[in-house]
Amino acid sequence: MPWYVDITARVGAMLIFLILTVLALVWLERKFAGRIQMRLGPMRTGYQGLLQSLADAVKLLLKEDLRPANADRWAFQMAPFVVFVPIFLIFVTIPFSRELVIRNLDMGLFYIIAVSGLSIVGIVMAGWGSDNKYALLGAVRSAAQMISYELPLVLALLGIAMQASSLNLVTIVEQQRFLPNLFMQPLGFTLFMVAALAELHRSPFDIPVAESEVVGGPFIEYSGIRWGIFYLSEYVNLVAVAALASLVFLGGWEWPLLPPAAWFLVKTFALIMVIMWVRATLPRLRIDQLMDFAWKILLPLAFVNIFIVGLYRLYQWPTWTVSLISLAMAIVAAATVYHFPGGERR
Amino acid sequence: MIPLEHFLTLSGILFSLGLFGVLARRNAVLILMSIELMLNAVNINLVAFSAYLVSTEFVGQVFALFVIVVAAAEVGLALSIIIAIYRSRATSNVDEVDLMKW
Amino acid sequence: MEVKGAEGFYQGLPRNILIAKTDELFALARKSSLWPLTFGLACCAIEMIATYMAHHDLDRFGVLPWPSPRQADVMIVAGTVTKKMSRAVKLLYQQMPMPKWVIAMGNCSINGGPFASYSRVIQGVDLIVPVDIYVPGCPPRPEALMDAIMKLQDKIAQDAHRNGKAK
Amino acid sequence: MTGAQFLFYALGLATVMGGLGVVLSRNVVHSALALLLSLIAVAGIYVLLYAEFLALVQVLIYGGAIVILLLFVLMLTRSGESPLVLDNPQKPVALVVSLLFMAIAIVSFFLTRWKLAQAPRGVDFSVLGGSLFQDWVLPFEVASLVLLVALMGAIIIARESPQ
Repeated sequence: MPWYVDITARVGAMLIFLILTVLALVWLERKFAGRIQMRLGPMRTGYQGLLQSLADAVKLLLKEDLRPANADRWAFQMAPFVVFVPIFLIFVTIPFSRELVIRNLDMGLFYIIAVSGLSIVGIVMAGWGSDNKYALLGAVRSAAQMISYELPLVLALLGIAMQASSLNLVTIVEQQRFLPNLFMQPLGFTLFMVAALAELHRSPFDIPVAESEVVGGPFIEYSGIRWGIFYLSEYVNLVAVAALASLVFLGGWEWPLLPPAAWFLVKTFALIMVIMWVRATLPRLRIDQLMDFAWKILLPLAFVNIFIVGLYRLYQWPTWTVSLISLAMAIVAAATVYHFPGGERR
Repeated sequence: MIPLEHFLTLSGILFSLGLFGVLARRNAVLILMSIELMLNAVNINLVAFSAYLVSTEFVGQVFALFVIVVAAAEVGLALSIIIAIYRSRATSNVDEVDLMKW
Repeated sequence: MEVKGAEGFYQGLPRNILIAKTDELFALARKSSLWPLTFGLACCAIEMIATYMAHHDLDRFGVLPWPSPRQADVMIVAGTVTKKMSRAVKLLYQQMPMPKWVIAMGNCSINGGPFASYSRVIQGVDLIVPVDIYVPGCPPRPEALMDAIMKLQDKIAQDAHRNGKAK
Repeated sequence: MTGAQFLFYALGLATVMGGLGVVLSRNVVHSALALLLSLIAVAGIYVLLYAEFLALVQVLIYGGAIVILLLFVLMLTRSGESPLVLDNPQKPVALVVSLLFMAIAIVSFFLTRWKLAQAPRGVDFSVLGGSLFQDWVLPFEVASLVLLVALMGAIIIARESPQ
């Protein structure tokens, strides 16, 4: 098989998988949030509303594609793709099992961190190009939030990389055969999940797209298929973050009984359900609370996490001490946040 | 194999583009961007040398890394200075901020 | 769906073979995913909100309120449209992408209702935007709004069917 | 033309187009986006030079951070409504100077006799890391100090009301 056929087949298979997963996730989220709020969720479109997201997708494809008269043609029309492509590129190196991967990169973890940062530019392009004050406000909020929360996210992953002495995701997973990193670094996992929620613009950090403040944020002026691409990339990003977390913290496919890829998907979807649960439960933060939380709580904790892992690596401490210290730190941090919530509005 | 000179030519073009930007632009942020272009041109050179030239070490890559670090620090500082100037002068045009020149 | 310049294309084809069926298929998708614009003008809005809420749950029909007109399909005019507000309502309607529909909810938006003689109140929202479904009541009960949405779904399906057949 | 060569010329074209966009565009935000294009293409060129780690650093630092900062400041300062404000009267001189420089540089690149190695080669990422933390540890620490000082300086300079 020539290499270009191989690559096209792999990328195409991944794209189709992602689109189907996103359709399923949209339905799942609406049903799940509905059940939590004691409603039923979609019922009429297909059995239990199973075709609901398909109907939404077809409708969006057929909608009129509007461009505001004063919008910047170039930035406005390119933005959805600038957002989607980096997020899709993450999946190039996410292994579903040892063999089931488009291309296993030696620096996979670093690659994911580097590439995922690019999509911020697309959001800023959308916000600025729309020529709409709410869109611009949302984009600036989004950029500030994503830059701030990228630091704890990257530092939490750094702890994993230090422990595994590798950036290769397959190696990292194989080292967790007996003890997933979740039990090794509960603090790192907590930091990662909280920062990931912010990166995903998910509640309680959905300030950039807050309907009641900025009316949908950077995407406000988009209609039809371009808006659909934004929506798609938000969900693909959700899948990417959950997949990454399940690889580096939950041990990916390395559990017995089920086939490897099935374990991976089970863990990923469990994490996605947790994220949806958080969304259906918590109210939104204020923007100053958001920044305070990133810089004053998450970032120092991330440094503490790295420090603990460094001590473990340097002095060869037994594993359980690290777990205990990490867990204690996570609990102390949670208690601190609980007792001293964000400052007063200035 | 791509000859080394082609990489160097690319970096030369990029550097002169940056030079042109620095000399011809007025907006401070645009000048900063042009400086970034020049730094990148230098980085291409360093990395190309480390890949192509005879040496047991790969100092070029390490240096490029340091250049990127310095560029990041420079952008942060310069942008804060631009914001401070904009606050007091309501402009980011470098030709209007020439009080210290005479 | 109104597509300018498409008539010639349609005319050259025998009726009912492909276009009509795809139109009906598209209508099926459209009617299953009616996203209304989130806004309320007066007391009818309270009933509308109650309809979105857990007990009645418009999400069952695939109806999901959306804050930006660019992503909305349906405009539910719930309440009194004053002259001052009419410009905003009209602008919002114009900002919505085709295809779009309007539901006039409550007596005020049908013909001015109790304010029919007031000069500062629009005597029916159909004077400024084309209305597809009227829901009488002051305010209508949530069941009435749900009925209106189902009527609108029927209308979308019938329109697609009719467009395929007769011209 | 091999794949690598094709890739090199495509990336080189993207780099130069991006650079032209930066210096010629009449809209400052377009300039910033063109800068991003140029920098990402440079990252691709690093990959062709067997410097994958550097390419990723380039994407992370420039794409994720520096361009965003530039866009931020462009939006905060709202400058450059008309192209007259953007360009200097010394534009022709600048054109001559930069063309002259380009000519000299390219001619000297082709005239110099380089001590070429057998084949272009890269360095393993772990070797690079080891060297960075052993041979270059002092510059590395100084660089981190520079970053810290720059960070504090930026905060102090840009702060609204020093109290």
